[in-house]
Amino acid sequence: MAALMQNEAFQVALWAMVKVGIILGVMLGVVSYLIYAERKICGHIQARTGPNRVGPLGLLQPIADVGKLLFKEEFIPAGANKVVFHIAPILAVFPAIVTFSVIPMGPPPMFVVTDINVGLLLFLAMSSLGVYAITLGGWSSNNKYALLGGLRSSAQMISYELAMGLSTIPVLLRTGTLSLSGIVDAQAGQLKAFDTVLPLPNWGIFHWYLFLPFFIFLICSFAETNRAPFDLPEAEGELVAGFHTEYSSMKWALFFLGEYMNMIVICSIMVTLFLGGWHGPGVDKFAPLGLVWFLTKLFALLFFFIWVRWTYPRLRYDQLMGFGWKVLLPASVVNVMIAAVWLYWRANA
Amino acid sequence: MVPYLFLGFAAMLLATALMVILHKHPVTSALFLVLSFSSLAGIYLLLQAEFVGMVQIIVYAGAIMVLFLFVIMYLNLPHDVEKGAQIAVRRGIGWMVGALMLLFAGLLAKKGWVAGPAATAPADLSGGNAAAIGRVLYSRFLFPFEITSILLLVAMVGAIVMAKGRPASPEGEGE
Amino acid sequence: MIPTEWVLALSAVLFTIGVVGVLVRRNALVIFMSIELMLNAANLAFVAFARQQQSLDGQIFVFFVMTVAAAEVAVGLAIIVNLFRLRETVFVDEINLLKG
Amino acid sequence: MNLPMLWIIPALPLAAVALNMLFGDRLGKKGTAFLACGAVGLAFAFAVRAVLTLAGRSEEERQIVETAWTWFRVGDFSVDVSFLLDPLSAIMVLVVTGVGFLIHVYSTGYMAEDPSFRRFFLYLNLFMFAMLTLVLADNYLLMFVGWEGVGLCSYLLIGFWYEKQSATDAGKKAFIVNRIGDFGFLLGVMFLIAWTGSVNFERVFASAPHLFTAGGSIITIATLLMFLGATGKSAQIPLYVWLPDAMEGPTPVSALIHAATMVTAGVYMVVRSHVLFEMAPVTLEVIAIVGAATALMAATIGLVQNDIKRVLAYSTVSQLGYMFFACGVGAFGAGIFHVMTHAFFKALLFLGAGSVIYGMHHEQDMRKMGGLATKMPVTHATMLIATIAIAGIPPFAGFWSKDEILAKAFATGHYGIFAAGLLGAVMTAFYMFRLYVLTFQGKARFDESGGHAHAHAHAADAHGAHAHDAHGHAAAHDDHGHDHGHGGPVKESPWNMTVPLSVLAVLSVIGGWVGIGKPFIEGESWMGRWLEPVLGSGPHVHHLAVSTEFGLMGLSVAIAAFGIFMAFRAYLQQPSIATAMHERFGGVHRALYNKYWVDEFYDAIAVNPIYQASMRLWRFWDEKVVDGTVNGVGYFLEGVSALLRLFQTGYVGTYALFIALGVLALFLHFLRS
Repeated sequence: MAALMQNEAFQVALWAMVKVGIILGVMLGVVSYLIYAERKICGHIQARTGPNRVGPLGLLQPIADVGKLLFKEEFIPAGANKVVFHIAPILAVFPAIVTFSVIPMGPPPMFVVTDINVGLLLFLAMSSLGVYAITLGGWSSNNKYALLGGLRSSAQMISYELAMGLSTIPVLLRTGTLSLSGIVDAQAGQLKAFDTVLPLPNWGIFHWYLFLPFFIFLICSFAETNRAPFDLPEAEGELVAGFHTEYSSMKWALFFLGEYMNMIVICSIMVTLFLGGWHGPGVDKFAPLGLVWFLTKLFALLFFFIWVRWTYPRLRYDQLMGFGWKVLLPASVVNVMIAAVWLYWRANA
Repeated sequence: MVPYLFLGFAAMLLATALMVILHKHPVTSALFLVLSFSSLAGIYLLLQAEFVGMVQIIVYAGAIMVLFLFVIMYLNLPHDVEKGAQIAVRRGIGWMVGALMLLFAGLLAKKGWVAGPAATAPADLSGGNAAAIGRVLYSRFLFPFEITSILLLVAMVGAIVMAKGRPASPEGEGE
Repeated sequence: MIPTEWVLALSAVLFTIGVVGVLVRRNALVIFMSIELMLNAANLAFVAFARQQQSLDGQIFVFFVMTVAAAEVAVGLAIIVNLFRLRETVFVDEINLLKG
Repeated sequence: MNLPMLWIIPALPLAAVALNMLFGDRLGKKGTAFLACGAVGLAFAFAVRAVLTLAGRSEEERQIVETAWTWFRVGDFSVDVSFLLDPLSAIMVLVVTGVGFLIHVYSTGYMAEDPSFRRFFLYLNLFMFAMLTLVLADNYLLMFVGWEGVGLCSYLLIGFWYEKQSATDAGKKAFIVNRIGDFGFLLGVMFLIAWTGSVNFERVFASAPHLFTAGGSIITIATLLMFLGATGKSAQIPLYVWLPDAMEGPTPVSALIHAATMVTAGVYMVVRSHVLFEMAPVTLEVIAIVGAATALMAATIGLVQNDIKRVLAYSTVSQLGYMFFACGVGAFGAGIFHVMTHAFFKALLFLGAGSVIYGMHHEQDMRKMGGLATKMPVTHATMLIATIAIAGIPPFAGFWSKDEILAKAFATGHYGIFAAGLLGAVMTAFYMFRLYVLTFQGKARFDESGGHAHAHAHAADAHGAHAHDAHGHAAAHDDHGHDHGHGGPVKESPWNMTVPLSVLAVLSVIGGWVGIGKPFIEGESWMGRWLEPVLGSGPHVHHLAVSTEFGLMGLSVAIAAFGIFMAFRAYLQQPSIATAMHERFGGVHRALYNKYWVDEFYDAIAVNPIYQASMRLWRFWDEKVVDGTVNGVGYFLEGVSALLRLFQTGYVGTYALFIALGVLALFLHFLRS
């Protein structure tokens, strides 16, 4: 046993396990309070107070919700494909959790679970797997609203994945690495323009050719997480509740969990790619400050997500597809070219 | 540790691949295929081909198999009914051919038909697997790469043309 | 370090599974999937050799094979959909218009 | 180095062809005309620039070779697409582009009302491209490309009014007759390839003296074959029959292709290959005799023809005969000189004739003309100049070149040929002035009020002649709602026709002065000096005494004057003479009028037998043997496929199984080895 403890590989694995456990636990808490935050913010946006009955300021509301969901009746519709019906909610959560393993949440090695050199690709791969949960969930329910919702959502996700992937390419062009840690490292320090140090951090978003990609990425994130104004798969007015119409109890909760986890993941990626990751004042002196900075940026973005959801109306389906294919995709392609030419010129100037 | 991981992935790969061809429902087959592609991606990672492994998931699991699922759902296919003497004969022949193939492959392997000596001069791997692949792809394989893009364009046009179907003819054929 | 022979054996078995799938199944979609299995078996061999030869050419080939596979699937599925519209079946033994 | 860009000269007309094909329907007539003329005009400008570059060099360096690309390469044998500009091709390229440009301009007027205006200029530009390729080629194969190209365009343009049976027949005749010559030319080139291993002029000429014995059989056969090609293209006995019929084409075509440029390609080829021909005295002898015979025979036929264009056609054949016997007696420079002057005045004659035909509303029979001198003053004046030029009166162009040919023939001791040339000259003067008198002098033999009899006894040079036949005169009149309506009064042609006429008239006067030589100035003529780098110092002839030179000149002027006098006498002052002559020599007249029945003779000995034999071959060989074999193969394959069809189940699974079995078989093979 002692020998095992001495084994370096085992230690790495063990530490990774510990980190994964912490992340999982924290994540569940974060998600439940994210839901609370959403309801609270929504309430204030709509000039209400939001949940305020359970506990002080309604802070215990999430726990009550979880309890309710756990004790609800599991309902499986007749004619449903049972296996797939069970697998789908799991698939909704799994990719988000996997992606978290490569996100650097603070200075290494403490705050990084693992740093593989194709981290960004892993994120893209996992987000492309997100389609399965919705498609399969919609299909296996044997319900036409669910099926339509599922198909809509997968078409939407596939479409916006392209623009999202393309909008990351200028970042890669600048940093020259697929590793997320590498990308964060490339954003350290102050911004320089033609050898002049500017009073701005060297974040991706402050490079002019990464500004448009950031917005494209942001818009695509809304679509990828099926949030307003792109929440067509769950458009209540048209499709009842979309792909999870037939889901109830914990399976429904898993879908819900998956949605919010995806939101957290995608915001983390955005922070990593464009907002300097965990970099911020004082990190070099006190490493855990990196985690604070990271979470600050993350929560700011999450707030923005919620804010947008309760502000904008939903798009029509053809508008959604048209916007994705005819505006975002060409814009990101053009931006890739401009960035490539610019960087090539800078490199050779 | 790596060999055990490899064996695990290999076992999963073969099991899921077998399920693909054995299971009677196309959707299940497709899902098993996704799984087997994912385990294949794991094997690629173990073989120091990280880029290929990730692309394997993005392309196969993220795009190709979604397309398969779409089509299966669109056609609303039920369980395959595989009964009757003819199909039994088919199945017999098929498995026999498969067994023979494996047997022959094993015999060839016994004759020393296996991987030759390892290369002495390793490729330039600086900057990681993806960067190295990029260097080769955009220099030595630039022309095939461009041709591939044309192939994709052609396939896209072909798929769209076929999916649109023929305009309804006066006799009411087609749609 | 995994011996190349192991990977090749795995590739051979995977390929054989693909062959058997093509031969025993009559659902065009499953046949298609089996073909994908075979392509992936070839890819696996490519990657194995690439590692053994310390050369990236094998991985480049995998890249091209994937491209071809994607194109093939797009067109092939369109064909199957059209076929289904026309004949109401995806079973290849019910499609024999080209019988000599 | 300032390259003259030779390739652009033929490329310009080709580009015009392409543009015309692609966008011609949007250009309209004006645009098409501008495009076509502009391309040729630009080509002329480039040609002038190139020739000036050439002239700016010292004599030894007067040769520009420009290789565009390697056409093909087979083992050691390679052919380049490359262009050669030396003094010889310089003259040709200037004549072709210059005269070609004038004729293009002229055509915009002449063809103005033709519905196929665009097609006409398309063919015309294509012809220019082919002709320029021919003269600028630096090897025989590329030359052959141009050679075939001009043949094709000639065919297309002769049959331009394809609604007319006679035009299509004439086109086919020209094409087929030319094929015989082309075959000879190709064989000759193959001989050269076989013995010298190259088609490049420079290399062939450089190696020829080492490879062939002078006067040997191989070089004789090769040159004779090449001369056969020349007889086809340049309308010499025995292949001249196509040229008179080619007059079915539009008149500008006759001027450009069948007078000024294409028909001289044969002469150009012979002169270009003079190194080879000089090594084959027998061939030269043959050329001289054929040329003289052609000159004489065509002249006699020309005496009695009534169609204005046919007279000119026979005159062309006859003049080409002069060029060839010049080559035959070794006076290659004189031949090229005559090519040039002939291009000027014969183009002018044709264009003038076209102007007359245009003014006369597509009447070509000279018996129905007359007295046009006052009605068409410009046409009359320019035609008169050309007629004098061809008759050989100094100082007009034709005199100098014809006289040089005759003098060279005399100087080299070919007295018989010289005599034939003189005889031809007197006849030339006679029939040309007969044409002139019948057309322009005397009383008008048509209804001057404008009700010109529209009885086309022979198919006239008229676009849409069939339309006239079909709808009658009134309908046709409506079809052509323009100021030169059929039946309007005879009047002068528009400016775009008369200006080229005038330019050519000037050239017909002064064009010959570059060749003024021995008796007037010291040393060689300017022309001779210019051509010297290509042709060498000419045949070794003992120079004639000045007195002899002047004597010869006087003789030729005298007989020309005699011919002119006779023409005026017989056709203007006392028409009875002509009638009396017809009656007196009825048999001869009939023979001449019917062109010695050569066409009928060819029909009898070649065309009909081939036709009959082909019919038999079709019935027996094609239907029985070839078809039988083909069908037999078909039946056999059908039987085999009936067997193979058993494998073609139509089930994709079966095919997959076969593939798998094939893989297994491969495995077995590898296992055994």
